[in-house]
Amino acid sequence: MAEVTLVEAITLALARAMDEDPNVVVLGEDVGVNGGVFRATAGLQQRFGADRVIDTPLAELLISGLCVGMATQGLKPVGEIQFMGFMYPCIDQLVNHASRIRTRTQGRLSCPMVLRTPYGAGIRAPEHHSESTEAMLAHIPGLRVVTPSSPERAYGLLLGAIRDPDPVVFLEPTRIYRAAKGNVEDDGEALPLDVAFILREGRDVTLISWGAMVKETSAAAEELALEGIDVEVIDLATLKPYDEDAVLSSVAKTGRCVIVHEAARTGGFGAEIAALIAERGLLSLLAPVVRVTGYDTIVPLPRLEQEYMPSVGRIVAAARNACQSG
Amino acid sequence: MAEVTLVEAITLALARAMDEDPNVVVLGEDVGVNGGVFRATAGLQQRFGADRVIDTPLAELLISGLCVGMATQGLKPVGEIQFMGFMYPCIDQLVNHASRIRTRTQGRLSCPMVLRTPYGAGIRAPEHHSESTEAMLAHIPGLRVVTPSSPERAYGLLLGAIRDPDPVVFLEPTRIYRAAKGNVEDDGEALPLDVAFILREGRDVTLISWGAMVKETSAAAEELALEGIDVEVIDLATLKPYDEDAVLSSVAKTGRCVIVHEAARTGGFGAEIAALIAERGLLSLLAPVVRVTGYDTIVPLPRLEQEYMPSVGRIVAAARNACQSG
Amino acid sequence: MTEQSATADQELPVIARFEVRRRSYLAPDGKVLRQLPAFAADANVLRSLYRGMVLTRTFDLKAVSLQRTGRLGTYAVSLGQEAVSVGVASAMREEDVIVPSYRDNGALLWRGMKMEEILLFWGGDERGNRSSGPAHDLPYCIPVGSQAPHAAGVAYAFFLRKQPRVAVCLFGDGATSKGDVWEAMNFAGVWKLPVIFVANNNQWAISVPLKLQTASETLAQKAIAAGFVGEQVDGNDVIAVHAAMADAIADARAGKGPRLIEALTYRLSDHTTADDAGRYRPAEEVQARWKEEPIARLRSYLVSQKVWGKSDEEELVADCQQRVEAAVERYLAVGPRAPETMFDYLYAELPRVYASQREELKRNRHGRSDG
Amino acid sequence: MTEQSATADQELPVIARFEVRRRSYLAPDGKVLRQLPAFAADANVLRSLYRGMVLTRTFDLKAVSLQRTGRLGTYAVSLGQEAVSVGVASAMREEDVIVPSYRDNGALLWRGMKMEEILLFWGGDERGNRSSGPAHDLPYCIPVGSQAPHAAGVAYAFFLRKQPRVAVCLFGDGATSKGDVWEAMNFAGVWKLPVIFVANNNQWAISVPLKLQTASETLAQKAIAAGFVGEQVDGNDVIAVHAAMADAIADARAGKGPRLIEALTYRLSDHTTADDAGRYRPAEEVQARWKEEPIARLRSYLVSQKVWGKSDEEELVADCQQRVEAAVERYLAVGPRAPETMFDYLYAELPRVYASQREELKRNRHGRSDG
Ligand SMILES: Cc1ncc(C[n+]2csc(CCOP(=O)(O)OP(=O)(O)O)c2C)c(N)n1
Ligand SMILES: Cc1ncc(C[n+]2csc(CCOP(=O)(O)OP(=O)(O)O)c2C)c(N)n1
Ligand SMILES: [Mg+2]
Ligand SMILES: [Mg+2]
Repeated sequence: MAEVTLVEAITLALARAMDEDPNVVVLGEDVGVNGGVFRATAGLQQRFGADRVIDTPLAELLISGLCVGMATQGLKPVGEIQFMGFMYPCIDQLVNHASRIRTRTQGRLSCPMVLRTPYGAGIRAPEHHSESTEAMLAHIPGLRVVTPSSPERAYGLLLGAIRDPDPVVFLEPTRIYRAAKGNVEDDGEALPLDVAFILREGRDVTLISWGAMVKETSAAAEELALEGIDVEVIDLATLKPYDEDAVLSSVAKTGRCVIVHEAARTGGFGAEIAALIAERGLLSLLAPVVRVTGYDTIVPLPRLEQEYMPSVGRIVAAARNACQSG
Repeated sequence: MAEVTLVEAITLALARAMDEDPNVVVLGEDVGVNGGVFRATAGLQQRFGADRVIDTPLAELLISGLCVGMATQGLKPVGEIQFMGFMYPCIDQLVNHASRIRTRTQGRLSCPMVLRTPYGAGIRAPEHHSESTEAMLAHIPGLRVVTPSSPERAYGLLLGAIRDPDPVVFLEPTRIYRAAKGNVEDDGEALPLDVAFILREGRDVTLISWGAMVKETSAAAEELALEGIDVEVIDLATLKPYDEDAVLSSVAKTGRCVIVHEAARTGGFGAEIAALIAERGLLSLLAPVVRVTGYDTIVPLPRLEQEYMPSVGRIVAAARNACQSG
Repeated sequence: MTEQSATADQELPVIARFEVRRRSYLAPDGKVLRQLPAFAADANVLRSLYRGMVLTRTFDLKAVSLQRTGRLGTYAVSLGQEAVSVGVASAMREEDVIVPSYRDNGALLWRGMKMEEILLFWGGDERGNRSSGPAHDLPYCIPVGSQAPHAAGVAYAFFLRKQPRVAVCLFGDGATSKGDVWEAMNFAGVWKLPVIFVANNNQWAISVPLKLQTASETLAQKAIAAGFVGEQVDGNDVIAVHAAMADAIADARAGKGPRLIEALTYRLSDHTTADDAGRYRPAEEVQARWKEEPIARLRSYLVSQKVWGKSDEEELVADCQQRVEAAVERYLAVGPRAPETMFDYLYAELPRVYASQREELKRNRHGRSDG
Repeated sequence: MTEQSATADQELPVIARFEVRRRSYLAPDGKVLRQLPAFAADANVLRSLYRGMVLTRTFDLKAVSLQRTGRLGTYAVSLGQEAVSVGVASAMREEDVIVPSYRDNGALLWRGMKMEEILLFWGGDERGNRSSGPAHDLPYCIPVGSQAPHAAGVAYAFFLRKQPRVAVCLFGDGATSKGDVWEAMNFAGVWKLPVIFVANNNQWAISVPLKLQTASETLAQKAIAAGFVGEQVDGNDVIAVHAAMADAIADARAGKGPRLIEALTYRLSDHTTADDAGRYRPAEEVQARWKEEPIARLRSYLVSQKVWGKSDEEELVADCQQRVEAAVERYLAVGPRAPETMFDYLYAELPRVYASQREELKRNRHGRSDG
């Protein structure tokens, strides 16, 4: 039991998975000798060899397509896309192949692959390094989309994703790669996919978030507590398929819901959650559902990045409002 | 004033645009001599030459990337992607370039391009020919996503899209390419983008749809009328940016809303509309918002295609329910 | 600053040279052009290749007529390209993996996929892809070129496991314009993977002729960019296709790396049953190409060698007809699928949240209010 | 069936031959290897190329120190590759269009982009890309290789309008693995477009060495796959780069179609300020490469020709220092942007629905409750 950062927890899970299953291979740009631009694969090539920790040519479509081909033959490829902004060339392979091979062959072949990528803004990086377009992926039937918000969940969910028999896109919150620390037991215990984590129980209002924004969302809960507002905080963790029951039962209890994500508002995944509530949780609603999100514009370069991101202040204000109305 | 099909209206608009502006070029696979696999560009190459109606190599990423480059130099490229299922390789160019060039250069360069593609199921075609993933595109800031539901709107909206100074993805409902007929005045009059069309006014319930599903939605309205239910039918037409006011004012009037789209339910664009209502129309709601959509699975091959698509029956039932509850 | 003419280039030292070779044994009339490969001495081998091509054509033409009469969906026939399908598949071993496009019917038949399964798939039913062929083979791929990275991934699995197996990827001339194919070939070159890329150059991509597809004189030379050998073969000479594939596969199996085989042939049919080539292609061009088609060519040779005769031909034709008809009957007899089965292979186990959608389909099964 | 050995190939007739040539004029020590191109007779031309390279390096190194002291974001220096940037840009005309990657600082400086503008962009402010360079030039492109199709599109616009203009696209060795580059080159070949593709082969893609990037002996030969000429130049010899580009651009302008120029050089620095090359690259390798770097090389030649001396050098260094410092001051003096401006260039006109979001940003401008 050691205190590790979120990115170190990723490395632990990868090493554990490669150690327990010879079919697991890691591939991507700079994942080998360099150990990944964020060090997520540090030491893996030295330990498992250049054939299982593959430095690929610079081609994201290739990385995802290789994963599909490998997976059909029983390997369990874990591809790394250096930043989510460079993942778009993989969408064709994800939509047209990875998510469908099982259906297309009616179970004859399957696609047990994981595609990892750091995502989200807040690290003062150049253009395209701050993407958070998880909603595009969470719309794809046959896929799983998972994102951790702590070292513990990073370790357990990544193990779960690698062991899962179907394709998983694993989104790693860049902003808290090192900022988030926690005690991780490297015991090979996976966490379940498809279920949300209730990080804090409360009666007055439900705050739903995932990935790096769980940090601001939890901070907002603390601040609201001081005002005597009892907040329930849900980390959705798996966006596709997501835990509808957790959302509905929490809102049934609180009657108020604030959804927080850093992606652009329109068509973001927060819309799906709000829609679910409008369809099946309406009668328990005491106040309008609120989305606190990134703005509907291009994520600005570092100088304005902070203004773009949902702040603790915006979340607190939204929750406070929700609690006043109704 | 002649009666034409929806695809013929597209051809009329393309010819008109090319005729009035020498900067307009059409490019894509088989758009030239063959006039497009759906005949949407029939006769254009004979009339405007092989340099302005370009048969490209088989490469969708290329088609979208060429459009971006051409557009930065003042051409107004209209690219055709043969089916939406082959548009995924264009997403990188749409997200990382087309939608951002104006922002990236702070107005020095712009990207007046249109990317057309037939979309939707129901034509008994092979796999990948029935995609309806408009929600992925409607999440992209800086982009416009437009889809017509009649020959008149196809003509007017496509002209509007081509004249628009920013990038537009123009989704053409394959299923009604020939089924939809209407009288189109080839007068060069564009229809406004960003605004919804109220196809039918009503007091009891709002039905919102776009593209081919407007057909079933309107048929449902007829059926409901017979039962004395007074339906308002909205064709959203532009999904990004969409006409929030039209949605909210209609729901403020009816208090009931059914959203219909053929795309998979989870994370479909219907979620965004339901979310808007849950946020800003909640108090006027008399019944839960309902989404009548395709199922959260891979669009099946033709044998089960019809079962996958929202039917008039499902829409009617949903609307009837909405009117009974509350 | 001054701009000079490019002729300067000619004075520069050459640092790398490349060449592309072409393989063909039989002339269109079946005459022998050069010493045949060893396997061709065995008449049984040649007869089996011939039977494979005839069965493919018989099946293809039947499929088209089924489509014309509304009993099949859009179908891509391989008319005139049977030597590619059969020459390629016949050079593979059962444990190898084929990564086909949508037009490789003959290859999948040779691999053991049943005719009724092929019909079922193109008839709009995923169950066809369960396939009686090798369970590890990949299914038909429709997004052009997108299967190439899969082939590289499959080959990587063989490389990693040190298995003497080869992946064979088929695609068309149009597909060579796609980045997918390029990225896959480049990777295969770096790792010397056991994968053979086969470019079925039928000279058309729907209505787009080769010269609008690429400026390269051959498709084979595209391998130079990936650092391995490309070879052009006469795609209407099944002996050449089989020989080229046998060589390439043997080398790949021996760890000598990938190869690109350009099989130069011609699409004698419309692109698919949904296409009308008359709109963009002169009938004369097609007529002329019929003289080169692969089946008559091999037959002429077999006959000239006295290893094939009128009775053999009649028997074969009758046999193919009968087998195809029987398969069609089995295809038409396949029962409908329950709507809710569209969820059955979405995931290994259907996530709880989608159970209700599956249930809804089950309920609606017989009573969709709009019929 | 039997599998034969690949040696059979050697008996097959050759149907196509290709070669790649290499251009270089100056040895690392500045000695002349072969007859120099005409323009090199003009000392003013060579001195201006020299000044361009020195200014680029002075600027790059200053940018790194700004980043190290927290006054600039991640920055990609072109240390050791100045001859590529300057040799390429100097062969272009104002009306031509450059389509750069993120590392072509020297080229953009030559094109007229101001140093403070470059710093502003890498300092995290889009306003830097307004650029004082030609308004039609494309901005820095960060997604590797994705700019190549843009260059083809730009060139197509010139072709369609019959303008004697050329698009010049720069990218790295890693980018040649991307399908984007491949698809763009293939299209340019088909239409004989006026576009020059420049592969800046600095032999590393972050930590990935060339041999893991591709198996092709040269990058120049990749043009063979697209049906046009590829040439390798010594990318540390600015005379060679300029000459090769001048020839290629002249041909393209004359309608003779595209060319691929591989400029073989070496990345003497870390990949970017965010990288530590020490993790994957031996210091000795880098040390050895310093002997080949382009600035000392040209200086040696100029000195040997007596057209450059100690005082010239001192003046130049002082001048560059002074210009860079002045630019840095202007950069640091640039005021902040109002948050709501993040909406100002999203569309030509901001759609009504987003007005409220812009307003919200304006309201929060000074009072974000969490500071
Ligand atoms: C990525 C993609 N784009 C477009 C299509 C539509 N389409 C189907 S086949 C075809 C032409 C393919 O030509 P080629 O690669 O030469 O193969 P052939 O059909 O001639 O065997 C096109 C454009 C597709 N299936 N996939
Ligand atoms: C599509 C894409 N993938 C990954 C990255 C991250 N990245 C930035 S530069 C780089 C290496 C590029 O190498 P090369 O093309 O040789 O250019 P160089 O940096 O050496 O000039 C990578 C992987 C990116 N910017 N774009
Ligand atoms: Mg073809
Ligand atoms: Mg490089």
